[in-house]
Amino acid sequence: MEFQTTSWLLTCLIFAPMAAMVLIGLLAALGPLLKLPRPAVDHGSRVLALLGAAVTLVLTAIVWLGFDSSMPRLAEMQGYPHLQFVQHAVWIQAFNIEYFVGVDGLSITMVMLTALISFIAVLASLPWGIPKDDHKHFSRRGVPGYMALIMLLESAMLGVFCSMDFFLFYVFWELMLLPMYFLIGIWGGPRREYAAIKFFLYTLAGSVLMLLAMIGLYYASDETRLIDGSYAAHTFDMVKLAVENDFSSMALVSPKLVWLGLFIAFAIKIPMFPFHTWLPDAHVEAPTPISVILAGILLKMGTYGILRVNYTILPDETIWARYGIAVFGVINIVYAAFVCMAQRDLKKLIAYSSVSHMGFVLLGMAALTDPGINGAVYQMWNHGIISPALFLIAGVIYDRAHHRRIDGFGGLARTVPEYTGLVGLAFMASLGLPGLNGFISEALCFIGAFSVFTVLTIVAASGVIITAAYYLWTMQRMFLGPLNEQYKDLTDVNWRERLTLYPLMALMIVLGFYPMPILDLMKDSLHELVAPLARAAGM
Amino acid sequence: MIHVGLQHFLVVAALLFCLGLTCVLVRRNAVAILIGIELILNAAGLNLIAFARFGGDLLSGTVFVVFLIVLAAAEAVVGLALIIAVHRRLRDIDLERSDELRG
Amino acid sequence: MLETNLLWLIPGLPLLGAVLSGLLGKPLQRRFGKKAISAVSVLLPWASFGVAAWCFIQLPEGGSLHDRLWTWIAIGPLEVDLAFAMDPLSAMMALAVSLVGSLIHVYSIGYMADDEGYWRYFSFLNLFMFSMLLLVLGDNLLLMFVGWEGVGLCSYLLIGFWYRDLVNARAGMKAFVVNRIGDFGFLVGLLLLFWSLGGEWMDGAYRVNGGAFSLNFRDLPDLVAAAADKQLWGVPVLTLAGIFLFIGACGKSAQIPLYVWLPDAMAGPTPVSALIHAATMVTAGVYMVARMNFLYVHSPTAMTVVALVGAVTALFAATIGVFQYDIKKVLAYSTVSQLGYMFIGVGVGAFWAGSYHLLTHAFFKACLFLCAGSVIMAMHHEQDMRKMGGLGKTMPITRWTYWYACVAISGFPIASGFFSKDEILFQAYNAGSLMVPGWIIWLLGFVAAGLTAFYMWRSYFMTFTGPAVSVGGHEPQEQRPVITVVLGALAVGAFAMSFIGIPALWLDSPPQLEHFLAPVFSAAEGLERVFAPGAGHGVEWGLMGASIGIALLGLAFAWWLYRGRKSELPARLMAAMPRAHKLVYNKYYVDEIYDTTAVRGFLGLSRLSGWFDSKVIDGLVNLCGAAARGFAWIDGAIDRYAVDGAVNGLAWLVTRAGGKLRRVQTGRLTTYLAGLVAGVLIFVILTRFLLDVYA
Amino acid sequence: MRVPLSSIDSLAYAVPELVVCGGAIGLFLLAAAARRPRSWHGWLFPLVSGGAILASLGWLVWFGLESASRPLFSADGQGLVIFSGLVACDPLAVAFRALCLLAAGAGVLLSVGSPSLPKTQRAEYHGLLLVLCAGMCLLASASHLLMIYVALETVSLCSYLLVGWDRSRSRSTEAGLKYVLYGGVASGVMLFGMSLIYGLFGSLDLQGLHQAIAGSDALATAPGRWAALLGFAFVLAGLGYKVAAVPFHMWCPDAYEGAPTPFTALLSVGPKAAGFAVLMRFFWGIFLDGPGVGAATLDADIPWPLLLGVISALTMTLGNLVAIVQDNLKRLLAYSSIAHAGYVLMGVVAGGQDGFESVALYMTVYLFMNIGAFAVVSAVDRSAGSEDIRQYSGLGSRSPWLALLLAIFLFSLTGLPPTAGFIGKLYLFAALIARGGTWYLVLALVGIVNSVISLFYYARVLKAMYLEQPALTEPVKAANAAGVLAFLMAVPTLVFGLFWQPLGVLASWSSRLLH
Repeated sequence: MEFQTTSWLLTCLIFAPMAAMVLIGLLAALGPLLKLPRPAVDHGSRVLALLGAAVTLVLTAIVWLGFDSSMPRLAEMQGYPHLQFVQHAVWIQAFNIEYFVGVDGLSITMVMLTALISFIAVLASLPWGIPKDDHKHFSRRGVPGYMALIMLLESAMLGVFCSMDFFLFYVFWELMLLPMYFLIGIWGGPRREYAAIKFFLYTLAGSVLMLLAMIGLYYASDETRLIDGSYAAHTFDMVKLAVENDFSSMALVSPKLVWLGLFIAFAIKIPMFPFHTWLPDAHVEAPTPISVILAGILLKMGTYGILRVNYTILPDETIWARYGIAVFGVINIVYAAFVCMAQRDLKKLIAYSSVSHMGFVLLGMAALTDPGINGAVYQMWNHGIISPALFLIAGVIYDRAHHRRIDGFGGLARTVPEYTGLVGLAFMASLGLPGLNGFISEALCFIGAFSVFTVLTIVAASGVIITAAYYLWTMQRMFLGPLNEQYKDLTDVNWRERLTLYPLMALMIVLGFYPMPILDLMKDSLHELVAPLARAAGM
Repeated sequence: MIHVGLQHFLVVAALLFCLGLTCVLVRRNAVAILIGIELILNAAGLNLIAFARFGGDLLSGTVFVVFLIVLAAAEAVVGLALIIAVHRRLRDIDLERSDELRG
Repeated sequence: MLETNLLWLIPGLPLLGAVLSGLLGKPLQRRFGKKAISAVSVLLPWASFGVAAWCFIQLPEGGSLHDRLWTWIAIGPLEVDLAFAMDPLSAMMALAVSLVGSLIHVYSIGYMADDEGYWRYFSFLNLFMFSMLLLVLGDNLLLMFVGWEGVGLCSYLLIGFWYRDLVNARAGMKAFVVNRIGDFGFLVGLLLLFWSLGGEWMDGAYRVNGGAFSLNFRDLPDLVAAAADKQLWGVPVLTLAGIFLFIGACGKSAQIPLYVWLPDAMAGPTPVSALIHAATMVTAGVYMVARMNFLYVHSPTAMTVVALVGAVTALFAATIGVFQYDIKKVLAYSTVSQLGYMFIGVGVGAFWAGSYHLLTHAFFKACLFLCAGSVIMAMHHEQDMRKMGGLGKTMPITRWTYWYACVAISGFPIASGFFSKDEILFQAYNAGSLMVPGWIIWLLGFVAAGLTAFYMWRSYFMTFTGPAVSVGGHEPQEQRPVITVVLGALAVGAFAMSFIGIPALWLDSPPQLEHFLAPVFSAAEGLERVFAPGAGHGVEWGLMGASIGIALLGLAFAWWLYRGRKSELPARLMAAMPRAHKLVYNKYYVDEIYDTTAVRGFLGLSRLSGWFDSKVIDGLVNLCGAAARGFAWIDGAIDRYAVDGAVNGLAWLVTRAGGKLRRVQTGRLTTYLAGLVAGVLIFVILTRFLLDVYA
Repeated sequence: MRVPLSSIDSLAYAVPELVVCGGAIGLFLLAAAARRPRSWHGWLFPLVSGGAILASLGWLVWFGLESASRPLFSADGQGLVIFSGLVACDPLAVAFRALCLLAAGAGVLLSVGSPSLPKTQRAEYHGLLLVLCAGMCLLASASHLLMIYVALETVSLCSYLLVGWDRSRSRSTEAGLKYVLYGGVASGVMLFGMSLIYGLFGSLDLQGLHQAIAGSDALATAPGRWAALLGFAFVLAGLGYKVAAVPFHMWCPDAYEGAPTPFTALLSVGPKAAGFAVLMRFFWGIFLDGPGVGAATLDADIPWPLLLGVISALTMTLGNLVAIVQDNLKRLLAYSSIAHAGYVLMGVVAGGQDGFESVALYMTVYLFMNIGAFAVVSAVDRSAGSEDIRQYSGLGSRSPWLALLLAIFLFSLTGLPPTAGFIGKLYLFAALIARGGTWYLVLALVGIVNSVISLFYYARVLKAMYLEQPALTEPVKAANAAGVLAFLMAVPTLVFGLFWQPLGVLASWSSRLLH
């Protein structure tokens, strides 16, 4: 099928960070030969990483401006979101694998998020403002390797969001694993090895399931033609899988099994209730910028994958399973919120709040309604703005106090008023205070879900109480009350932290009162995505 | 006089094979094991020649046996060479004692 | 409906003030002193009052003003604008809020004069003005909800303003969380409303019968009417929606069972108590119910609930008020009780009366609080009335304004409080649409009125009469004009409000306010009453007399017991019935009960789930591992590989397995050969077996 | 239609064997000439053997291209009949001979300047290496029981000697001794099985056996069945021993650990590849009746794929589990190579075009990554003198490049994209899943679980290299033959991970015979 736009833009976008990584590698390799001092190499790699992220950001902006959200979808792509900036070529003839990238309303929001958060993460990785004598600080250890890995990670993430060929998707998906493993494992906290390997194993377990399911779908797919016109017995092309194939009567495996395999693979990333225990460990051990990326982007891949793969390729099974999704979503919301109350470590609390907030996404998407799915994806976006801010905040206090025990502080509002204000704003956004962005997505999820899962939604709505409780309690224990003398000369946020925090804070407020720029991007595509399912579900 | 048929040969070969196998399994002396191997090989050879003689094409079976004998000899040579090498080191060829490599 | 582009200024100007003093306040204050802050943050609310007044003048007869900024949320059928609307009701509210608010800003200049958090205080206060006006002027339910939560946030911030004292911080958190419970109700009500509005899902899009879905207050009445017969779980969905929304109102307006936060909220600075916890924010619930009148008229059940809760709260809080000694606590409980009256009003379908009481209460209660504040300042932040007395001589203005406010609240015909309260009581008696006879509601309110008169005058006598006390060696002094002027202004306001509510009984035209608000409450005209309009004058006169009588009775009692603080009677009375006194004095132990049940249970549950997560869920992964670990422990072999190499119990299991399996590789050739032969034999036997299976 | 050729004409198709044998003879003569070790021996002998191997590789490439372009093999893909059917001449033979020779070449390169090889008798070492090559080539193309036996023995004999080559290390000789005795028994058992088969079906030629079995009534009687079973079981034992499949694997870890590292690298790939070639030929040559089913007549009785599947599952599981608890990296890799044999067996089980395609492809990929890993190991060995995992702690900082290379190989062995190892696994699983039966899916699941388990010990090495503080700080020199080889192997490991089109084409071409 033909697509409106064909361009190299996305390819450049995806591989720009990788180019930066290569340059950093060269610098690291040539540094010793050219007798460059180590600081020079470190600074060089930092600059290169910043450039890479910045270029990506700019390219993303170009894509954003060029994206036509109101473009009518193609006739033959029944019920599939329209793609733009497509680049489509045969990659491996032998296995009918294509290099097929493009963005629709769903992808582009995630791409924008990725570019933004990655840039902020790189900013947050600068040692600027960290006391000079603190050589153990992650931003001073093995800088070239660190920056190179972050760049690789960014490329992989962008690739996942852009690729429309299942195999390509899988390759990028797996590619994320390695840098993450090393970033947590090398630059992480005291129990980094445990956390890293736990993360590694969980995710790998998920992705091998995905691999099996993917191959199963491949062999169940009908014959078709590759983009170059050559004959292909089967295909990995997700659009074709979604549009031209009906897997409801699969010979090889029960499609429900395939669906479950895919779902579990994605649910581990979200992370969904029984599979979530890797997240707190990973977050607590990971250095701040990595937590930022982890919470800001990686978690979204799970839900993105479900929408992109399960929803489009196996609609019937999705309808079959939607109550299950909703139930697990509600469990995530309420259960994780309760767990938050019990946390002593600030980062762990934020990690669990992430679990809780991703539950809204599940609930919203399970409803198969316009407000629901828009709420879900907008919640992905918002959580991608808020939770990085929260982790940056946790990083600020950790850099100063070298611990994160909530009870270990007290009355900080007196010494660090600006920081307190930022924390307050982020907390309020996260607990869904109307007027900030979090509220809109949560409200949309509720509105969308209520008509389908009335009771479940009411239960989920009770989550707002618990959320408020644990955030305010944390606020009170850390910032209010008599000052803990131990911290009477704590320094307030420095310019690097301002640079990383204020943009996010601004977005929280602006997108609270003027969310349409984002919603407009995605709502048409999402309608195309969900309408056929809703029709089939008889709604 | 009794007529010696295929079965007789096969039975003998089978016995040889079992003997060889037992020897291989129970003895700890490397040379003994080497002998056991020879027994097994010869059992196979006996089989082949017998089958060749009573049915099947005579040629291939016989040729096989010829090769067999040669290779058996070669194997024995190599085996003995290594046994000597070990013996030089351990002054003993009890295989129970050479278990440095394990686990 | 008249389009304008001014309305956004009414909340906008205070927001500007909040942002300015919030971002630049600290340097400004350091550089130019507190004058600069006052200049910004006090003038802007006045300006917004000016705009509100201007718009009020522009307001077309029986119509409304509308000001649309931009599309806020537009998903499929859901079209929500960021827009403001001013109809009579919101005009009344906006004027009251901005006027009283501005006055209290002025008062605050004096009250907060020596607090280094000056800029922070005013930024919060302006932010509150913004949220409150947003709540009032918001064109649709969602926007109203934004304001609704916004005022909650500001009250949290301001209650905990002196955050270094953990008590204040706790009070703030309590207020926010309890409000959050209400908000949960509000949210569910919202969802029910959305769901009920007579549409269904087609192609995943919510198609409303008759055009796009709308949440704004102009279209809602018709949509609600269309959904009147819709049911959920066998209950009319409008009833459910009404009740859930009312739960929200209970949270915000401190009604049973969610009133507990309000008395604690007195921890905040007194002007805050006056503005947020007496005059404006706490009345948001009443405003919401009045605003949604078209919903409630469809559901007698919901209205009954509202009216009953209001009446019971009015009485309950009044009884508590009787035995309080902290002057602010007294006022707090009287606020709760007065809010009960307002809910009686809106509950029995006399929406205008409820709104009217809201208005009058805003003035006299603000006045009372500010007087209390001035007293407290004079007493150097002493709030216990037992340590006061005789202040009347040295603080005349405070005294007489307080006196007049007491007159107003206890309902004597020379003040506005009388007209509003009396209208409410009559309408309660007159209500025919409820599921309980109206006179029950009336009775509760009537008794409460007596108690109100009693404890208000009690506080007056205890504070201002009797022997003069001295603080720190010298007599308490009257406050600066910046404060006294405000007190006067509010007293005047409390008086002036009388004229818009003089009942038809006295002069043959209906009260001006009723007439003014009529277009908003048109839905209520259908409600049946005991008396036809114009009839029942006799009863009305009678009730009026009765309430004046009971007010006098309350006054007399207070006079008898507390005048000049000479009498020993109170002490003896208390001694006579210690149990009852203890019970009431401790506010019926409601806080304690909540603490032991709800709060404890909640925390326990959270601890449980925390344990569950770390032990069980993670344990499931570790389970096999745990077994393996135990096994390893038993045979005393601590496998160091698992410790360093692998993760979790699965790893343990796997590693143990590896550890066991490796032993097969004994390093002895015999074993290997045995393995080989065994392998062959097993293979043969297995195959043989399979042959039998297959054949 | 099959075209028989006279033995003389046949020689034209056995160039590699001839070349390597010639090289071997030359080397032995040189050995006779050069008694005392000289410095130039260090590079001369590797040059000769390497030259011979390269020459034969070159011929294979040429021949492959030729046969691909001209219809050298007849249309029905049965191939030419050379040496009166003793050895097959078909794409499979070409491909696998090339694999074996590649592995041998790597072995030669590794042996340059390796301390684990004695200075003396270098010529003999390389000569034997070449003979081994000849044996492997023959094994890869053998299509006749006699040839299988002879080739297998040749390979084994050379392997015994080379494993026990370093007489200065007791481990080496011990390994050699164990290997020779174990191998002797295994081949003896196999030979006995062959004799039984010969007796039952009266033929030694696989092709002949195929028809003979089809038409034979030997299986009608119970003794006949038993005999046939025993025969095939014994043969399986022999072949299983060659590919180190459980339970015939036990020689493998000891031999690998004991052998000089350069030879271990070769041993872990070359003979294995040849073994798989002959395994496929034997089973799918005799019992071929379309993919996934048993023999022409036995299929009703013996579910070969299932039995092989069981062996495959056992092999990978045991290999992975025991590998976890290894401290010696060489031994760890030995077990991992057992596990990989298990993976490859999945391809054999799947059978059919795509099955054999996956086997060929996986063996190629495996060659790159495994030899690469061994190259790094021997590089570390050269400077540290030990393969203990502790030597690897902090390698990431001590010599980043070696560490990076090893990381790449380990990821590839785990089967993560974008490395070639992932492609190999993909093909194997794809072949299995394409069969669709429950057995195959279960086996695929076992494979999946195993590849997760394998992460445990590969990650242990990664952890040691990157997450642990270096126990010792002196850097490891990568600038030697081993380092070069590691680099050479890393390139295809990555390139084929991203673009394996040529590999796929080659694989599908090489497995054409067994359509």
